[in-house]
Amino acid sequence: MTRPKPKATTGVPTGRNNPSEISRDHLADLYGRLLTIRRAEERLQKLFADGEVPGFIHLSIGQEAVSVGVMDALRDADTIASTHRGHGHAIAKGMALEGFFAELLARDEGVCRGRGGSMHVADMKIGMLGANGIVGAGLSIALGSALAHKTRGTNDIAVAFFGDGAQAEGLLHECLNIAALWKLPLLFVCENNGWGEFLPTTKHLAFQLGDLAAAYRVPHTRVDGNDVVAVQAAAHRIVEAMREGAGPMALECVTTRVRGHFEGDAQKYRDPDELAALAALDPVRRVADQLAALGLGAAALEAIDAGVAQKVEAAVAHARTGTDPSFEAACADVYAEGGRA
Amino acid sequence: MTRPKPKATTGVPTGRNNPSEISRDHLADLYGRLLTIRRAEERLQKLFADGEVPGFIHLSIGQEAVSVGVMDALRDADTIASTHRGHGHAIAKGMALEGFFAELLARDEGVCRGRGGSMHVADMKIGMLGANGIVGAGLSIALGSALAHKTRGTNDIAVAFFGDGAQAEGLLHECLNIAALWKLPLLFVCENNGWGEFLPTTKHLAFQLGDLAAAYRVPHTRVDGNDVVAVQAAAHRIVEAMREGAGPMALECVTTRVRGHFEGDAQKYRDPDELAALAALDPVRRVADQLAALGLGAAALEAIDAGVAQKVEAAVAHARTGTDPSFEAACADVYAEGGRA
Amino acid sequence: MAELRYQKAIGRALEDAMTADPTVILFGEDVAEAGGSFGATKGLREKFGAARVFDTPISEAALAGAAVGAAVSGLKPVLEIMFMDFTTLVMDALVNQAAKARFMFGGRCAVPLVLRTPHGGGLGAGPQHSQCLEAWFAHVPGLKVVCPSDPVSAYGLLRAAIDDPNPVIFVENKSLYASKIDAPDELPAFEVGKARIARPGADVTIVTYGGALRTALAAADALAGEGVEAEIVDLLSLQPWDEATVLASLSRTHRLVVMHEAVEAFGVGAEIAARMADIGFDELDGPIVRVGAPFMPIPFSKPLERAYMPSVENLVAAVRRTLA
Amino acid sequence: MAELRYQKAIGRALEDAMTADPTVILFGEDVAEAGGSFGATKGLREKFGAARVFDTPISEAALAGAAVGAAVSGLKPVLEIMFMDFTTLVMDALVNQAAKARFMFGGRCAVPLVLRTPHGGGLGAGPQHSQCLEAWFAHVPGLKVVCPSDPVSAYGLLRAAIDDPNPVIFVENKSLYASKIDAPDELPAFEVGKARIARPGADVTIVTYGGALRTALAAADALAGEGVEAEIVDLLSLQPWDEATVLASLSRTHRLVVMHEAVEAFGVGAEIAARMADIGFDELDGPIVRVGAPFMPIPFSKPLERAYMPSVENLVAAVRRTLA
Ligand SMILES: Cc1ncc(C[n+]2csc(CCOP(=O)(O)OP(=O)(O)O)c2C)c(N)n1
Ligand SMILES: Cc1ncc(C[n+]2csc(CCOP(=O)(O)OP(=O)(O)O)c2C)c(N)n1
Ligand SMILES: [Mg+2]
Ligand SMILES: [Mg+2]
Repeated sequence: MTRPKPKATTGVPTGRNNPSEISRDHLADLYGRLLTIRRAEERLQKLFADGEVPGFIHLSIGQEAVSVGVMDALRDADTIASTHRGHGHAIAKGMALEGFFAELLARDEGVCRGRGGSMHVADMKIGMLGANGIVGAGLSIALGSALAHKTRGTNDIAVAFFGDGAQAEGLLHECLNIAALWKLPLLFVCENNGWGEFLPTTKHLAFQLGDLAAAYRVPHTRVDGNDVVAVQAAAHRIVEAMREGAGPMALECVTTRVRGHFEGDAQKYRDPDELAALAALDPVRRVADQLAALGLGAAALEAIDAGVAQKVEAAVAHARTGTDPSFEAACADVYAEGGRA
Repeated sequence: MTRPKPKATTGVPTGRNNPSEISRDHLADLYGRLLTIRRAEERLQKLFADGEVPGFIHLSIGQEAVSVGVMDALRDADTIASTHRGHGHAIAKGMALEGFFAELLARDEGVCRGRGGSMHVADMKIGMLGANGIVGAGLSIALGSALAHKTRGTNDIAVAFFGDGAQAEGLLHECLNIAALWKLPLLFVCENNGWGEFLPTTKHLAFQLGDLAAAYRVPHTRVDGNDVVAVQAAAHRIVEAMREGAGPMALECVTTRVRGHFEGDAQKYRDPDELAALAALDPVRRVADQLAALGLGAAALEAIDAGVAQKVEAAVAHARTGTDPSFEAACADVYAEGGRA
Repeated sequence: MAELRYQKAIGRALEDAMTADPTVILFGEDVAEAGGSFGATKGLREKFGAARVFDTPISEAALAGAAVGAAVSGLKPVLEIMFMDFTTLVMDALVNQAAKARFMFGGRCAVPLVLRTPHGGGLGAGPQHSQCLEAWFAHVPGLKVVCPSDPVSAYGLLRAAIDDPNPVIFVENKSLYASKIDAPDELPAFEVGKARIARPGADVTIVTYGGALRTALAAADALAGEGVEAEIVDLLSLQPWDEATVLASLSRTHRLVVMHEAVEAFGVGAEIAARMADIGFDELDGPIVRVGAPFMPIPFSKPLERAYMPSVENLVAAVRRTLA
Repeated sequence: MAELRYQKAIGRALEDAMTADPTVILFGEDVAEAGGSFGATKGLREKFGAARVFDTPISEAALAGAAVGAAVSGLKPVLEIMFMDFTTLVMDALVNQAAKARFMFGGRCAVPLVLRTPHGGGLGAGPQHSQCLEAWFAHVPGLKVVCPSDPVSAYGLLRAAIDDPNPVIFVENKSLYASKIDAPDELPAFEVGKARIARPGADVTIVTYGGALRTALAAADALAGEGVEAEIVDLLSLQPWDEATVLASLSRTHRLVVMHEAVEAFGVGAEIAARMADIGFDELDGPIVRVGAPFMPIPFSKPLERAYMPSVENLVAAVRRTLA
């Protein structure tokens, strides 16, 4: 009987967050995309507080670099399955802000015609297979999508996003095993923000993803998920290998949940010091600083921000003038028609 | 990105099958118990062929050393949750042959009054929480039983038996994680017979249990499951540690499925050489040979066998004279009565 | 007399049950430190300690199976599943294990577990956080299902459920959590399987349960304005359900409407209606009309959700139809 | 004309569908190399190759989720779940994902998947390998449920299910696998949602489906001997079900009995009965009587199982009761 030695926790790889790895234009582009998610969610925060968004919403503020970094390596035909915290994934995959805000405001012009809301934003045309209200469910949906890519003989890949808390669900194991067994083009992206609702994930989990993935020989990479350069670099390397048939891979992004589990969660259960430290880890600010260091002036940065803010405001305005969805149309959409799909 | 190196498959530890580790009396006792399961199942085989056993049955012939070896380390208050292939577990845990055969013959005198049959033999009084028709389900039942042991402050342990094929179920992951997280007295016993129904488990699994268990820091031991001395030695060591609070452990027993998935399965899909080699691996014959080498004469061995055969025949005779269960009594047992359990 | 909130009634029932019986344990996602998604379990961790009240990983299937294993090993587990929509993940443990263990093991064990779970719409929580799936469980021999309609019945039925030696699904309608009632200090006992007449009336019987009771009471008020006196039967228990009370009411009124928040088709109301169309046939002077949600997922948008939810108007129209 | 076995009809439907549409794939536990637990998929692996017909690990939840993911990514997956009792493990994928995706994503996708699964008792397979759980799925908006009653309907409905752009639960009654029928070489098309009159008769309507149809036909023969002519409606589809055909028959006979193998309480029959007690009320000249399994798990012992299974005698008694 051998008691396995606890492996040293893989530290967050450093040296990847070297902005010189990518061009300044690329970085500026990433910045714009990070900022789009950030400003969109900040706007949502306000709309929610003002009672314009029904239901409840889980913001990804502080986690934007995961969405932007991973999606930087994807193309439209690649598919992603997302989580309850899926705004960033949707926008980064290419969801238009108009349809996004219209959905959050429950308008007929929304991507889901106001029937899904925050937890179900989806757009099959851009390979966004849906945010999901069921923790872990996206794993198996992405598994099936990867199976479809492989069966159809494309070199598209599927990506399953999941939180660190979701790792306690049995589906993770089933999907890792099947993906490894069948060598499916499935990328497991864990957004490890340290929390599952109101409990640190140290109280959810007795394992590290890296150790688990190793059991199935699924290559695992752990990066600083608040460093978009590191995330995109890892994503590009991984996705390239996967397009060449490397089989499933795992990318763990260590990141920060800034706004609590859902809007309205004051996070009283968290250490105030930990909360205070979040600002220094901000993935958006970090890129702004990098761009400044690369010589992009304050005016240029502000112009990017202003452009984003304007697009966000336009989308909100558009959503607000939208119409209420029709109940009859909703009823008619429970089933697809026709004997041939 | 580091691609983990495939670990060499842990070979079956040898050197454990040294019968001198245990007394001759102990070995003879184990032999009697092995033989009891073997003869009982051989008898069942015939009863089944003769149409006396309804439904379908999964025999554990070739796997008896796992049941006998593990149960050698348990006491009545310890609990086990079993599988569809649970006859050996039940008998080894102490189920009387009378109630066992009466159940298989669907008699009111059966341990489940003829309502459960082969896949549901159970007896709470001896801590046998049930064979189970749902692959993997026993894992979580044992988890709960371990939780009960811990909550009640005993040092009893719970054992989950599961097949190698069952390892693809998500419950394995959930239970390993929770047991490790909560340090529950739960022993995971994998009966690795190389097959899940009609497919070798190499086509089911992309991992080895040892590697998986390591991820949760659950100590894992792999033994020759056809060597009862090795199994009982490992079980005693493990159970002793667990009674002292060591938390969950895993014991993988490499074994052989001799009679096919269920009775009637001709195993045409298996390599004839592999099938032919099974006899040499027989866990019962092996102990007989060891006892002979230790000086137990043929007559003594035969006496053990005769004693077992007689008990089996008596149990069958008893079962045959049993009565059909009452439908009214069955109806009345869907719910327990009383506001206080 | 003191004001009692539904959510507090749940907490008090748990507290009293745990005080009375040291084998009762409580677990689920965020029930301990956070006190539950709807605040019902606040303070219990502090009172009973981490060995009896604890948070869990997000592993619903294993937790439900563990509840079964704990129940056959001497404990009385109370498991919370955060939304009834997530019971999709625990069906095996409930249906193949908990419900059948006693029967299939020859009547030689009991499975005293309670699964608490909230159902119902109205919060804009969307299609995967609002479903009413109680009809599934009512179809499973071996399970019991209860659904209280106010704080007093919530307390009484939760005590009864925990005392029950069988697996009980305890369904909490989300819209009720904040509801209050004036309640005696000594709360009355309730029995699983017994309905009550929530409002007497001679002209039509309305059978309902859970959050829909309030809709039914409002409809009865509206109908009274038209001179129609509706008798309302609050089922409280769905499996077993109180056939005798429903039949007795029908025998007085000769008209029957069944109403619930769950989808109408293949819902709990179908069983009530079907049964009365058999044993109550001779009493019926008009069609049995059901009111439930339409056959569609629960939409996110507030106007859509409002249109989706069975309403006072729907119920009044149904009553008028059977009286016509 | 040639003899067609139910089990072969399933295989032929799969073969023809896969030939007609290269996006159809087939997977499940032991469906490929072994050809399926009941032999229905024999030869398909050889014909269509390992990329379209493949065996899987024992991971039902992931497989069902994967079917959803594959369906929204351009394939038409046909998944086999070995026994309907194991659908307890795939409820989330079916109910929260497959059933809702089209609706909750704004009608902008379809989920063309088929889940084939056998139900029913009579084999001594015991409480966890015999259940009829179709009522659960019929309660879920977004799912369709069909249950053929013979080889010809099995073929036609499986083709229709695979062609359907929605998730369809295709239920195979185990007792039918070995049944045969003389069938035309060109098998007729069937439509999801349409019932058929399996036997015309003027005195009472018996609504049934799946394996119970044979029991109903036998009961009709017995009743004919007493001078009672029963009309039998074979539902074929349970969701949607053919309300118009049932109502039309009831309007001719004025008596209704609903029969199925599933547990009576909260079963499919409850919906049929409840609906007819509403829209068919004026046509009814007697109580609506249901015949289904008693409220208990399915026992292992043959005599117990026989007593459990709804029988010709039960049905004849039910008909007599509504005619009394
Ligand atoms: C199956 C299921 N169980 C529980 C929940 C409730 N729930 C929503 S989010 C969440 C925590 C998820 O944690 P994690 O996966 O780390 O994601 P994060 O919220 O941190 O992004 C829980 C328990 C759910 N939606 N689905
Ligand atoms: C949840 C579930 N899925 C599938 C089955 C059908 N089934 C019964 S045994 C078995 C194979 C199990 O293999 P393994 O765990 O290795 O046990 P062994 O038969 O080898 O003892 C399968 C697939 C089942 N009973 N339950
Ligand atoms: Mg998290
Ligand atoms: Mg095996």
